[in-house]
Amino acid sequence: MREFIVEFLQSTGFLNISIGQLIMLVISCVLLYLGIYKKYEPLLLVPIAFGMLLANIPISGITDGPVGDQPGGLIYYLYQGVKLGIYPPLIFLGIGAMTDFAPLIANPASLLLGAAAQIGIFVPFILATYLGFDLKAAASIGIIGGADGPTAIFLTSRLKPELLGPIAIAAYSYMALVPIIQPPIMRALTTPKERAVKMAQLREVTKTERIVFPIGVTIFVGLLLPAALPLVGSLMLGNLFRESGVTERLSDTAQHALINILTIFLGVSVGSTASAARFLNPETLKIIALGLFAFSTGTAFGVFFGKIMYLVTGGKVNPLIGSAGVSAVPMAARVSQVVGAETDPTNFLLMHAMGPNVSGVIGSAVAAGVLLSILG
Amino acid sequence: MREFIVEFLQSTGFLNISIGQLIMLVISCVLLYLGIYKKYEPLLLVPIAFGMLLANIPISGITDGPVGDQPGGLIYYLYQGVKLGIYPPLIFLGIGAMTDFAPLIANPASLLLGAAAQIGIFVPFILATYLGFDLKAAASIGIIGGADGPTAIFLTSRLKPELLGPIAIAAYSYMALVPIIQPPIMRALTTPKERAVKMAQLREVTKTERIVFPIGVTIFVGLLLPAALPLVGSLMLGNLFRESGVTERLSDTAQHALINILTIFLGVSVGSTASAARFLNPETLKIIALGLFAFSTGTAFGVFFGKIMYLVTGGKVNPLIGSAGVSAVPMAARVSQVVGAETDPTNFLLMHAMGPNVSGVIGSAVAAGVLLSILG
Amino acid sequence: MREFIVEFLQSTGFLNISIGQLIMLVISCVLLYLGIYKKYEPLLLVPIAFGMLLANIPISGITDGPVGDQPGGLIYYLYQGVKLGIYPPLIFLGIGAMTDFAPLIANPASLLLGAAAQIGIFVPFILATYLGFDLKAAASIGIIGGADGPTAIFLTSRLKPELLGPIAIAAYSYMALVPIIQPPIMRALTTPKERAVKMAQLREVTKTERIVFPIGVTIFVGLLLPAALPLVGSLMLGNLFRESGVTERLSDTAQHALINILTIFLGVSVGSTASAARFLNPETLKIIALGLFAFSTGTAFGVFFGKIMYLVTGGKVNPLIGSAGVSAVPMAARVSQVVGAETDPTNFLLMHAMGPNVSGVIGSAVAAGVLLSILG
Amino acid sequence: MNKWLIMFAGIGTVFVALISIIAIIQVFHLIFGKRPESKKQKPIQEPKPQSGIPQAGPAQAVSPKQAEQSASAQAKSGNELIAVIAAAISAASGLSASAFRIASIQPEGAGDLGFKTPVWGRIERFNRQ
Amino acid sequence: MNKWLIMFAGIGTVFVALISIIAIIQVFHLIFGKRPESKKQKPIQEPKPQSGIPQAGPAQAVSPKQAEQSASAQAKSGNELIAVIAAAISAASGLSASAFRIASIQPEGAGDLGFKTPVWGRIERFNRQ
Amino acid sequence: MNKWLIMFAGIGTVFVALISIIAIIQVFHLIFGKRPESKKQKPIQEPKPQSGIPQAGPAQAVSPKQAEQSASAQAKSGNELIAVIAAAISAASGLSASAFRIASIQPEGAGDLGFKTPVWGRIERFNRQ
Ligand code: NA
Ligand code: NA
Ligand code: NA
Repeated sequence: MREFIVEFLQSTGFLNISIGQLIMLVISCVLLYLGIYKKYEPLLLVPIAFGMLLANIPISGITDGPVGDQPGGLIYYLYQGVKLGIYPPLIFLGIGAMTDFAPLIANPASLLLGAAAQIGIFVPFILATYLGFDLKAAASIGIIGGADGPTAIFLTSRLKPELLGPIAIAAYSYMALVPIIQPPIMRALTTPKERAVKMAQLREVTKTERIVFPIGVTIFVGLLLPAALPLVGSLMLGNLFRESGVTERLSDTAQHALINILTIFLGVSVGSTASAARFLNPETLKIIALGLFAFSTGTAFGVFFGKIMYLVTGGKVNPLIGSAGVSAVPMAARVSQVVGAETDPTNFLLMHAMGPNVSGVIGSAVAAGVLLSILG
Repeated sequence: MREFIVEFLQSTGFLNISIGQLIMLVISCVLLYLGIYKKYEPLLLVPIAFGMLLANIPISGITDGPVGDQPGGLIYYLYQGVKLGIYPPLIFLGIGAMTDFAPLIANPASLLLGAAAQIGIFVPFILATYLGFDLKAAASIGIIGGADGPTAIFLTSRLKPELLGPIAIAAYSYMALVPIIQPPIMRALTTPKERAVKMAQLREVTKTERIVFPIGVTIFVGLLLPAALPLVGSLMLGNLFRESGVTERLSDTAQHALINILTIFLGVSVGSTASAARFLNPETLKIIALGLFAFSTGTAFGVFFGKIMYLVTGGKVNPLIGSAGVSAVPMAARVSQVVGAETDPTNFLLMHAMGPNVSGVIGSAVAAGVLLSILG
Repeated sequence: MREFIVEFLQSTGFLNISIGQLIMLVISCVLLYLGIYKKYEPLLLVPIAFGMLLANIPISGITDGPVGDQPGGLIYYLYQGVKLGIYPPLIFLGIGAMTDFAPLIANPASLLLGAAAQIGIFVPFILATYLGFDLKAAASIGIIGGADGPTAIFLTSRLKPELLGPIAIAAYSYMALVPIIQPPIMRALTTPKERAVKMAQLREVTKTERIVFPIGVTIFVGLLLPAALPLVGSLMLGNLFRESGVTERLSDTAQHALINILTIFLGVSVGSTASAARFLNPETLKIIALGLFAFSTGTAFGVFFGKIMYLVTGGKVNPLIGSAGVSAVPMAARVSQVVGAETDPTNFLLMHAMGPNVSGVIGSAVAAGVLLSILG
Repeated sequence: MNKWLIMFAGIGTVFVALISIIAIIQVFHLIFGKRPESKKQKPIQEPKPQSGIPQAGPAQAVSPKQAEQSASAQAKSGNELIAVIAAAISAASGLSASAFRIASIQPEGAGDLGFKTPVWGRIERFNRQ
Repeated sequence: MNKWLIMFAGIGTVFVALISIIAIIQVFHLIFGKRPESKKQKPIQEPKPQSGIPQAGPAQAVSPKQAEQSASAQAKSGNELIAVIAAAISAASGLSASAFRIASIQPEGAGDLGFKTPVWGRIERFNRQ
Repeated sequence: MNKWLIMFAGIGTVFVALISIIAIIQVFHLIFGKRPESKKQKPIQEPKPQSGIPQAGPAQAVSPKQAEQSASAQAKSGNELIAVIAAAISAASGLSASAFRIASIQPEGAGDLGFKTPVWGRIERFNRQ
């Protein structure tokens, strides 16, 4: 009997847990706190943090693959959808069905701002290589600057799956922190006069334009950059379901049941990659620092291009909408709105900022396609 | 640098696209136009056409299988549900939960009309063999006459997967064109006197009859034709969820989230089989011609049996309800209603036509079972 | 031609069906009757019975695995989610999102009753070994006493999958029969004075307590018993989605689309394991008898511990709430309420019984974890 | 197989199958079709009032007669389950049913239990609204 | 590949892609943008009234003109489908289109059919509510 | 393992586990249970008013005090995130935390930012209704 109790205790997690795992459990709880009480992207941070928690409980086998006849653990199977690149495009399908591209179609110049902000992917990429990361890791880190969760997870799962945990956590955390990260940069780079610019009302967009847009973008981007097709094509198919007006059933399911199911599976399995051994090393800190740098760089380049457009158009474009080009939809667009309202409370920039904002989603998917086709 | 640009251009789709793929992109756009603006079965035609578009963008690898460590493309994984015969029965589960068999139970003689219209599967089958198709291809082409998408896809995916694209497109297009294809045939084969017949009101159906019907049909058809069990059993399980009154949750999910998710996956992956090489050959034209012939034959035999029933019952059955036996639920039943109303605007045939209409669904599932058990 | 008809008849189920399969079809119909008309857990009994029906139609191949190029049958693929242990934890995710643990948090002593009632798992386990079952089979039979479907299916699918059919049917049937099985035992073991005890109102539970509860339980139970983590962790993640207040989308989908889809798949595939050969043997009767014994034992121990608590607290605990510790949520809690109201119609025990009731869910998941870690 | 044979076999099977379903419907109509009101209405009306029972509420007022009916119905079906499975197994295994007969699962006192509450699906049960 | 080259290639491609989308939007705006009311409103308003058609109801009153328009529109697109695919195949296979031309799928009588009913999605169709 | 040992181990573990949960609940109750109103109400009420913020609307009127609180709360947690992970890594890797300390992610100006807008989930954000 006594022997049995000893044996039992040895089979529990209490005697098997490492310091690292204990620390990871604490980090999971902090992330849950940030998700639930600070509302940092809770729809993803809560599943990610819980997946992290589950994966750091020792000897449960919940992330182990099958051995012989013995089936694998639950999260091992859920993770296959990440590993095979299935979840992120299907989540993009739902995001496409939720996205209104009209502000972009009405003001296509927004796309320049969405492109400029993606420089915040490539500068940190270079920096990361100098900090000792190999090219694949550096690209995965750079994509944090895309400020787009599914894109970051898609690229990282293909190039450097062992970094999935810290990269996903950094991406979603900084997306949540956009209201803190962006405004000082925006203020520092603009003059009060620039910030006070009121932009002309957006033109109307016809239903046909809304319908042909996703088709045209899919064909063109697909031809230019075939590696971006899974993400861009899915995003645009979802948007076509939304805009066609004849597939409401599909649009509705893509926006609700499908995306929610996959968000749970994606979150838990991405979180589960953050085992103590992988997460608790200096590289994670570097990733977190580089992620912040990426968001800041993207913001700065977005605003900087906004200033160029301000000059070129003779003052018709408010440079503050440039920062929305990083993506982080729609938080970054709201930041443009709020910072603009500081200077002039009657200035409504939100709709103007939505154009760069959704451009940034396309931009980072294209950037992921480039990196994938060169390094994948 | 210059070298790089050349290399980059060579990696884009622009320099790799074939004439055939270009043509397929145009066809995809035409199908999207028909789905969205002409409302040809948009819930399936839009995903099918988009899948076709995605598959014909060169070197994206979106339909490629895994190679070594490299995972496969998105549509490769979605396609497994078609290849393994999983999606069509589960879609039938949802269709069963949406279908009301009461008009059939109230007037079981409808089943004769549903059977007769399936002759439109077998006559084109014979014709197809004379046009150079092998038996499996001919059976897959014949099933277009079943006027039932999931059944056609289920059978074709088992017998002749390389024809999935044209067969699915033909089946759904003609289902959408039923209001154009059927009426002239119906008018040609009937006299005004026959078309003016008003049918007696349908008897009431008890709740118990509605509940035992799906169970009885599953057991009987399953025993008679085991190969039809996946389709018929799923259809009837869905119907049992609907009629039992105690499983509303399951009925609701089968009719919405489940069927919509699978419709997206099915549509995109079926469409993706229509690569230029497979689609752009004279066989596709033959399939399209044979499909039209199949719909017309089915309509004619349905009406012809309606005339027999008119004679046998001494004029109590309006032969116009026979054409609804092809399936194409509920469009074909509406065609019966409208053509009947031409002769006498006070004649309401719709409910009477729903009996043959849902019989046609069972009939084509049985026909698929026969063909599968002989040729599969 | 005649030859063909003979051959055809030989290919039908009519000439291939065994007596056993015929009997199984009758049993399926009886179970459907019980599910639909007697409302025995219809959400699971209807799919289980239909799966049984489908699996007992001969030569349909619907449960057969793939052979060479030929794909497997529909239910073969659906069954993988049971075999790999995927469905039960994900169903627990939905159940967690539906469960309110506040009555338990408000009165943690309930957990003792939930623990005591699980003795009804281990006593039948011993008895089963004496009736000739091996340890794995005995453990699978004992878990029927856990009165919790997904837990029973999870454990049995890992230890003794060939008994899945009878064990799942027994578990769900007795859960439905709790209002008949429990009251006589409850009355026999308690005095009218005990049954008349009115319990003090439950204290309020703060939102923070509701949020930290699932996290704390996951970490602690996971560390104590790593094998219980898939079930307990999923249950608690679902509950966290519910209580966090920031992930309503995920909670909603876990409670509806996801759990309903998986319930259909689980039910049909569990039912399909009840082939004639496996089901129609004396062991099934023994399992049914042992299952009843398990429910009764669990009830008795729950009430017995309730009596101890009555004594220890000086009459503040009504022993009738002990029977709710078996789980069978929320039916067993209602039984406590109704039996209590027999003695004193103004006595409202329901909320007090919910505490032991949900404790029983955790208790049987822990018991499954122990059995799995020792025997798995 | 010859293509013409396939055609005739196919058409024939479709007709045989669908004509048989006609027969099944007719038989079911005889057995389960509309009969004097009392019988028919039952399954349809039964669920309605029950679904109105508050899940977390106090004991509902149940007239003793209703209660007894319902309880004995459930008791009977409890017996049915065992009886059917026992009979089935004995038929299949060639042993006499009595060899395995177990104590009735219907305890004596259940007749006066007073249950009207339906047996809810396990999943539904958890739903607190 | 050199990291700096990757960076410039990446930034360049993003700009090329997004600037091209600007061009696409401009072209689409020229073709599909707002023109005199009649054209623009059509696709938006069309679905609305149609969704109100009772699925199991009697024939709807349809003004003859509306009906003809709708029917001929459908007829035309029936032809389009064949025409486009036939042209496509002949282009791809190098054969003349007429070699495969099949009888028009537009039967003579269809022009006066009187359909206003839209072509519903197959799945939607089953839904009786 | 002996079957009796399994039984006792099983029952014992269930009791140990559930009794431990009692302890957990009690500890949590001490830490997170009902205390003077102000504290308790916060997490429950917080989400409500925020969900009413128009997603595509103009800047909301925010009292300066509220804004500052909220902004500094977010700022603080930004620091927390880094601090916790840095401490964790240094603990795990045996290096001093300062070796990796990075510039605070809390920029000076953020305190007067004026944000009341909650951080919405990425997915929710896209939803325009
Ligand atoms: Na971006
Ligand atoms: Na048909
Ligand atoms: Na239990």
